[in-house]
This record gives sequence, structure tokens and C-alpha cells, in this order.
Amino acid sequence: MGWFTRKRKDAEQPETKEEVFIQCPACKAHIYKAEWEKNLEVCSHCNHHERMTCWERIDLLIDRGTFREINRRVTASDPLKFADAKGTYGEKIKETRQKTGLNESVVTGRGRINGIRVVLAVMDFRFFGGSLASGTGEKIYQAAAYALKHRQPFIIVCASGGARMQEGIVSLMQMPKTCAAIARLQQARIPYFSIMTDPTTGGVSASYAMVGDIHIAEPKALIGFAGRRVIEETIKQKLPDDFQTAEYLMEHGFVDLIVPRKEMKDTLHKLLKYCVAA
Amino acid sequence: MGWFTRKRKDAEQPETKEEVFIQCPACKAHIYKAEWEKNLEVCSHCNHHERMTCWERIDLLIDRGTFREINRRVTASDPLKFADAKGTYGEKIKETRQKTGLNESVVTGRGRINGIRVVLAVMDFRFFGGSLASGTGEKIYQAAAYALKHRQPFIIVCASGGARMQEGIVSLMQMPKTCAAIARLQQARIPYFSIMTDPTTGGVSASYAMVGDIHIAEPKALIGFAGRRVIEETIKQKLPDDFQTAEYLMEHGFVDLIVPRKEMKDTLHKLLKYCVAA
Amino acid sequence: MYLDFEKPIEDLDAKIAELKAASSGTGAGPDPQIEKLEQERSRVLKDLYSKLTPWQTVQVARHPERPLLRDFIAGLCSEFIELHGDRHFADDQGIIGGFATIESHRLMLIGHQKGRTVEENLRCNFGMARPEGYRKALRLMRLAEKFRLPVVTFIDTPGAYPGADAEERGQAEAIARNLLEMAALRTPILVVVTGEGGSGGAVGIGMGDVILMLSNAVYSVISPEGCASILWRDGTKAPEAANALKITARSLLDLKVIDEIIPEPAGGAHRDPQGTMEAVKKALMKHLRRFQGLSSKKLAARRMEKFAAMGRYR
Amino acid sequence: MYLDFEKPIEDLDAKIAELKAASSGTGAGPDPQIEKLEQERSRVLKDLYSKLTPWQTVQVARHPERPLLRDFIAGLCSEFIELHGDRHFADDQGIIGGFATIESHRLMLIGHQKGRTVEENLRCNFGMARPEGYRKALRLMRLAEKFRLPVVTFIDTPGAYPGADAEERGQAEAIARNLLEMAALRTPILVVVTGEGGSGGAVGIGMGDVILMLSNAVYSVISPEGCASILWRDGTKAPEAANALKITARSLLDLKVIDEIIPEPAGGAHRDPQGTMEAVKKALMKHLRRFQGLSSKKLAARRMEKFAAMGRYR
Ligand SMILES: [Zn+2]
Ligand SMILES: [Zn+2]
Repeated sequence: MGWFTRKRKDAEQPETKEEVFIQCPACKAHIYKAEWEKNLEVCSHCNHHERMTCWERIDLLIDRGTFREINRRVTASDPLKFADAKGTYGEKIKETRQKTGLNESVVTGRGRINGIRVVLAVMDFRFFGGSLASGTGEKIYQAAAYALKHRQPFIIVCASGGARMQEGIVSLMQMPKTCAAIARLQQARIPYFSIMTDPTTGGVSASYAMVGDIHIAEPKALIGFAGRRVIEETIKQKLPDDFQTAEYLMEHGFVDLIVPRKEMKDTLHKLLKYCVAA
Repeated sequence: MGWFTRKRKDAEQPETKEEVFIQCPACKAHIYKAEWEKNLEVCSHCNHHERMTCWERIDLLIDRGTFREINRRVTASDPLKFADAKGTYGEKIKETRQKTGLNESVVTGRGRINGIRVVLAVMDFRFFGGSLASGTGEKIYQAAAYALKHRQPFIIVCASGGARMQEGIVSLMQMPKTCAAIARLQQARIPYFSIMTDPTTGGVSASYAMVGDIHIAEPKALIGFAGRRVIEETIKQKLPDDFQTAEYLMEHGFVDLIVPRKEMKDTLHKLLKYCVAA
Repeated sequence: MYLDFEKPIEDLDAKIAELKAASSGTGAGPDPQIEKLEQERSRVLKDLYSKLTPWQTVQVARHPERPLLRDFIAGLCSEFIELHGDRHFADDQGIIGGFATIESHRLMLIGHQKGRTVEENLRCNFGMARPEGYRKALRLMRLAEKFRLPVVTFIDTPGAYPGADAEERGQAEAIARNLLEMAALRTPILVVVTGEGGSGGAVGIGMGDVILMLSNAVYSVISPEGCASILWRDGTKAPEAANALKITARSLLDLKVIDEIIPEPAGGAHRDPQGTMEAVKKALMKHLRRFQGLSSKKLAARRMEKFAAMGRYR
Repeated sequence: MYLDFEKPIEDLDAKIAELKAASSGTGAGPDPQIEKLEQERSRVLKDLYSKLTPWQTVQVARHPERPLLRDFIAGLCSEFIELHGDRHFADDQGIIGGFATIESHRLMLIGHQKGRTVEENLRCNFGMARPEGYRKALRLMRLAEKFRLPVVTFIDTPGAYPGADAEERGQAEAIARNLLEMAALRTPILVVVTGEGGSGGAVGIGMGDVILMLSNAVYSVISPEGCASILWRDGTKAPEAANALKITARSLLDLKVIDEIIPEPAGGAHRDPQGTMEAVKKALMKHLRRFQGLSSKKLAARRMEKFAAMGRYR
């Protein structure tokens, strides 16, 4: 979680070198913090799109002052009473909640995009790598139900390493569960957009991320089912650098649009106009 | 049309060598005519399935005495008043009708398969290479409409080189026309099986042949969109021998079952039982 | 670039250019001789294009400067958001599509894309789509159906790509599936044949409620060259085949295969792309308005009936 | 073949064999010593299998002699007509399917196919399906929906194939699409987990109205080895991971992820395939009867609700 600390915006301490400059994790260039932030955490050298917190993402996409969170209290549960070598999952949930201020790996709510009402679910990689667990699935299911009830478009911003191991089979079942939620939207002709940011992999890519009416990806985002290492071990070959990038996915037919962060909100607004009856 | 003459069954002349033996067009083996016919014109050496006339096919598939032809009078028309270097299409239609006793490249009717009522369309390669023209399309459309009206399964036995050039754009329009007929069956949940025999290519493969609930092919049948020569000219490579065979199509996911001629009727019957309410 | 039969125009243009060069810089008023020649040119051009043979029409339809899909998009749409991919295998660039706005109409625009440069042609394979192109088109049509947007398709292709890979991945199945699904699609489909309507590759996105055709476009079951080499056993008889095949807009209207001809400016679309855009836009607007809010279920049934009637001559 | 924990059985079997060899040909009646040993063996076997640890269960679920899909088909179905291909790209043999008859029930049977021999495993890729396998499954489910046949799926896979080609052709999309469509499918779906329920590759055909599981099958979000190497940073801790992951039928029933356990004969399915078939058939028949003629629209809504309830613990 060093990354999160690195880019906190509210540091009021005297400025040291680390606080004036940000080092781009992709190209290692040093960039003025002010420029980095103005550029929405996109590297001006290599176009690397840094991961965002859910709140930054909501700021980016939703009209100021219009976001209302729903089902905030739904939090990670521990159906398996899971423990590994380093301790219990229950303890880790507590720590993660404290550290992130989040109750689960997704925040859901309603708001407006240039005036158009939408229901939004935004995953946050800080919370167990944005993993899909029972709380995540439930919040997405409920958000979709809200969108269905109010006949408003539903948008999920994906950022996830996949299903959360610590909830075992219950995590896996969030794949059919969330797809059932999307199926209900489908039947009711409610638009559903999937935005894939870095990373969108595993059980998330193999469920709601990949069944959108429109698939939008951020440049260079990692998108895929299996992990690179597992694939390399399986096929006994090194994979090309662009494997499982947004650009690669688009070439292979799975992404409609690759949209730079700066244009994301306006692009969503333009797309929504085609999908929402005037 | 030498092939047709070669296998007429009603020859009453004194037997010469040609009439005692049949030469397999695929492996060139000489086979006793009686054996060839008992074997349903399938070569016992190489399993080559010789093309059949529509009447032979109907005998093969439909319970004896149950076939009733419908729309027999629909015949080839000449919407373009077409003529080429060798004469008019109108003349050629007349000749072909006389030579084959057929009015179009397809015969349609109703009948039973081991007791199950079906509507059947059987193409005949002797009539302009089984080509799809306005009469063909109309007969198939009407047969499908009959199947729809009586809620009986519809089966097409394809044998066609594609759209008939001599009816130009009108032939081409038989592709959407026949697909509209199948779409209506689809909406009404009426089973539609496509049987692809040698050859099923061009506009027929790119319309009703490829939108069946079940796709059945005869062994080694040629099935494809573009002609081998055109493809070889396009890619400047020789194609492998098995290219566009039934087996190749099955490997690539486009054929459900490859069924030897002898088992065709029973297989159809077995399949029909799953698709027809008891 | 002048086509063979445009020699008289070429000559007139040369003369006009010569005179213009001679009189340039003289500061004199309009040269009456040039004006006369230009009137003459206009008359000849109109005359030539009013009497095009089918084979000449083929040449115009394939003219390298004829407006291509991306030109139409730029000329017609105030907005176009391209959507990519078939969600199965690839993003074919031989058929492109996306959300588009024409005047006040939001719609799904889909069409064959040919290229002008070598790179463009490599990318879009000369407008010869692979199965993925047809499957992308179908995906976009279903999207349009979901959001009750009309579909407008633009046809301009020599044909579906006859390559081994396209066969392997089901060129026939992809086209057939499109016809099956377009038959039942519950949203209006408007088709414009803008250039070459090449056989199955054209009809694979061409099953519409209304089919419009530019006056110098062609639409055929087989290329004249292909037909000539089969039926005449001589590829050079393409003009004869073009004639016999009845591939011009006029013939297709007579055969009731198309519904309306969109007249191109004199001298063909490539001489006046702007005028062509206006003509296409006018025709599209008329029909978009006509289909606005039409019951989608009835629509599909009527579309099926429309095609069922094709080839009924008894 | 004996599993590690079956050492007592192996010893007893050796002893019994020894005694039998010694007494063979003597023509005497049943040897009371052998009978005693066989009773002992039966008791020990039952005891062993009633106390299997999760990791031991994994070993049983992966037992090389455990019945595979084709064994179940042979054992359960009076008729099976395999249908091939996804109509897009290939006929994957990692998932197979077709029309099947079990007793008087006609249905669509679909499942993962593992192999026993090297050739079989090459062909079916050890039961690790590619996107084409999932797409074939979906095609067959839609066919079943059209003809109102119930769908029965059999799950036995280490997971979806993690190969570069599978990624390229949309492994994630294929599984996701199946979940979306299975949610809304208007015909009953019955799922039987027979061996390994390997993560997304399993659930990709596992979204049913009722989910049955053989008593020694396992079903997990990740293999115990994979989990151990990530969370314990030590692949040999698989037994601990297996324990923590709650992957046995008993645990899944407690978690309400499955609906019913089908008890295997003592000593596991591989020791008594016939008995296993009978148990599976009995369970299937019960549920097939239960779902017979059920309204298909209500069915899909209920299926969605069933999965919506999973993971609600507040
Ligand atoms: Zn950088
Ligand atoms: Zn032979």
C-alpha cells in the first residue's frame, strides 16, 4: 500500500523531494506533483494511467455534489472464518477498513454525468486488490437493482485482481450473482457500461466486466483472465509485452473504446445520450 | 450431366461393362453396380458419397408412400431476360427441365420420417448445379411457411454451387428471403435442420445451410463460401486437401454431426425426437 | 483521374486549363471563350453520365476518388463514435460501425470501409470483410435494437474476403447469421448502396426496410469479370456480363430490389462529394423520419414480407 | 492405485490376496480368515472415507480412476447424440455436449471431459476448456431452451485453460457471457459437480437451478496449491489451504452454495462406478421430475434470486 501513501493529497508537512516530485511507476520519470495531479495521475512522458482511488474516480466522472452513496454499510464478511499463515481474514478486514476508510472493494451510488442520472459502482484496488468478494458482489447486485428500479444507466469502473481467495467459493459465486444482476438490466433494456481500468483480471474479467453493452478501457490497462505467470508456465513461452493490455484486447475484439482519463467523462456522456431515451 | 446418365437405374439394355460396373469418381475403383446401389451410391473402397438426385434422397429419408410434393409448379423464371455467349437462359431452363424432369433446383414437400411428420426441401444438383434462384427461394420460403403453419419440423437437404448467376441480383436476394423464412420458424420454436451434402457452397452456404438448429453433413462433402480456386488465387498458396470438407467444417465448429448416408434417416429420427413435443 | 469514356471531358479540361493559363495575370474580366467551353464541358459531362453503360457505371462505382465510408461519415454526421470488435476474435476494419448523429437523428451507422492509401487498404483489406466484420456488425445491430436506435448501413465492397482464414472462421456462417438476425431485428434498418455492392459480402449487412442506392453504384450477385470468365469463358467480356447481370440502380429499381435511387451530381459522386453528401442526407432524413417510432414487431414482420416478395414473378 | 492415506487398505488387500492365492485350488469352502479380513477392510475403508480431510478429498476427486464424463454418459444415458462446435471457431473437446436420454427424460447434457490416456488428454486438454468450449456449451443451452429441454451439466475441470490462445480469443468473455445467459435461460438447469470444480472454468457451466455434488468432489475458487503458494508463499501447504478454503461438499452445503450431496459408495466413486451411477441417476431423476413443466420465465427469475442470495450473511 506504499503507493497509496505516496499520492495522498492532503499532506501538510514541509515539502521534501518525495513530496514535490512523483516518480512514474512505469517509466520512472520524475514529474512535478502538481503537474501529475493536474494531469489526473497520468504520466506526461509515457501516458501511464496510475491507479486511482474510488473517490478520485468519482470526482473524475460524477458532477460535483451529485454523488450519493448507497449501501455504504455493507462490509466484508468472513463466511469461511478464513486464516492463513499470517493470521485471520477477520483481522485483515479490520486493518484494511481502517487503513482505507472503505468497507468493501467497491463503492456504489448514484449521481450525474453532465446532467444525466446514472448509477455507479467503482472498485478500489486498495481494498484487497479490488478483489471480488461477497460484500462486493452484494453491493454490485444492489446497485444494479437500484438502476433497474429507477431505470437509470449502470456503470461499473472495474479495478480488480479477481475473486478474493479468503472468501473461497462464496467469492466465486459472486460471478454468477453479479451476472444475474446484469441479466436483469439486459432484460429491461437498461444500459450497462463496463469501464476496465488497470487491472481487470480473473473473476471480475470473467463476469460483469465482460458483459457490458459498451466496453471502455483506460490506455494500457491490464485486462485478462489468467495471470501472466500462470500462462507462461502453461505454454512454456514468454508472452509479448503488449499481451493483455487494453490495446491488445481491442485488437482482439473485446473492447469498444480506449479512452484517456481526461476524456472519460465526456465520452461517457456522449455514449449515454445514445442509450437513454430523451 | 454425364454423371447422371451413368447412374440411371432403369437401363434395360443388354449389359456392357459400363452397366455392370460403376467407377467411383473419387478413388476410380470399379464397383459392381448392384453393390454400389445397395450401398446407396457410397463407395465401399473410399467412402465417397456420390451425389444423389432429389428423388433418391427422398426415397432415402422419407417413409415409403408418405411424400407429398408441394408447390411442384413453381418453376424457374427469367427476371433478367439473361443471355450469355451460349444462348438465352430461357432456352437453358427449358432444356434443363426436359432433361431432369424438374421445374427448379429444389423439390419441396411433406412426409414422414419413421412416422414423424416433417416438411422437406431437397436440392438437386442436376438443375443448374443446384443453384439458388428465384424459384428455389420461393419454394423454400413456401415450404417453411407450410412447416410454420402446421408446426412441423423443417429439413433442407442442401446440394448447391451457390446463387444462380443467370438471375443476377434476384438470386442474391433469395439469401435474405430464405433466411427470413427460417427466422419465422425460429421465432415459433419450430425445429429446422440443415443437411449439407456435396457440394454446399456460395450463397447457399451463406444463407439457409448455415443457420440450422442442427447442422448435419455427409462425409467428405464440400462445404464453403468461396471457391477453392478463388481462395488460392487470393492467398497465393495451395490449400490442403481437406480444406472445406465436412470434417474440416466440423473441426472448426460449424457442423454438429457427420452422418454416413446409411444412418441418415435413423439419425434424423433420433434428433427429431428431442425437438418435437411428444 | 479520367475514366476511359471520359476522354471528351479530359480534352475539354485540358483546353480550359490552357486558356486559363494564357489569360491568367492579364487582369481581364471573365473570358467568354472559357465560359463557353465550361458550358460545353458541363453539357458533355451531363450527357455522358446520363448514358453510362452498365460497365461504365461499374468503373464509376469503383472510381478511386469516389467517397468512401469515412468520407460519408465526415460529410453526414455531426458525431460518430466508433465502436470496436466482435467480442469473439477481432476488430475487423473491413466493416466499421458506431453511434452516429445525423441532424437530430441518433442512430447506429455500419458500413464497409475501403481504403485509399496502401496502408488504409492493408488495414481494411480493400473493404473485403472477414467473419469478424459481419459479427461486429451484428453485435452493433443488436445494441441498436436494445436502445431502439435505427440502423443505417452503407454498402461498398468487392465482396466478403475469399481467404483461407475467413473460410476457417466461418465466412458463410457469419453472413447467414446476419441475414437471419436482421430479418427479425426490432428496429428500422436503412441500407444505402454507395459504391460496389459485391454479392454475399454486400447483402450480409444489406437486409433493410428500405434500400437506397446512389445512381452510379452497382449491386450484383457476382462481379462482371467473374461472370464473364465463367459464362463467357473470357474475362474480357465483363462489359457484356455487366450488361446481362442488370447491376445498375435503374435495373434494380425496376426489379424492385431497391426502393429508391439517390441521384448523384453530374459527373458522378467523386466530382462533387459535397453534393453527393447532401443528396444522401436528404434521402436518409426522409426515411429516418418515416420510420421514427414505428412499432418494432410489425417492422420485422414487414421486412420479412418485403424480402419474401423478391423473385415472385408469377 | 492407492492414495497415500489408503495404506491400511493396501495392506489389507495384500493380505487378502495372499490368503486367496494360498487357498486357491484347494476347493475348500469360504475361508473364514479371508471373510474376516474382508469385513475388516470394509470397516476400515468406510471409516477412512468418512473422515477424509479436505486435502484427502482433493486427492479422491482427482483420482485417475474416478469416473469421467464419458463414463457417466455411458452409465446414465440410454442415448447420447453428441453435437459439435461453437459455430464460430472450433469444436473444443474440453467441454462436450449433446442430446441425452436418462430413463424417460430427454435433455441436453453438457460437461467437462477429462481424459485417461495421453491421447485423450491431448484431445480434451485435461478437461481445461478454451473459449470455444464455453461457447459451444452456450449454443447447446440455447438449443435446449428452444426445444424446452432441461439442461444438465457435469462439472469436472482443473479450471479454464490458461493458455495464450485462450486469452486471445476471450476466455474471460466466454465465461462471463455464459453466466449472463444462463441467468436468464428459460429452461431448467441442473448441475452436478462430479470431480474437480475448478474456479471460473467450473462455474462457467455451473449456474443452475439446483446444484448437486458428489460427496468426494471439490469445488473451489482456486486450487489448494495455488492458494498455498500465494497466501502461504509455500506450495506444499496445500493441505492447509484446502482446509481453509472450505472446498468439500459438506462445507459447500453449509454455505448454501450447493443444494444436495450425492453420497458416493464407500471407498469413493472410483471403487464402485456402478454404485455411483445409480446414486447420480437417482438424484437426477428426482430433480428432473421436480422441474418438469415448470414455467420457464419464473424459473429464470428464481435462478437469479438463488444466486443473489449467495454471500448474504447479514
Ligand atoms: Zn511514465
Ligand atoms: Zn471410391
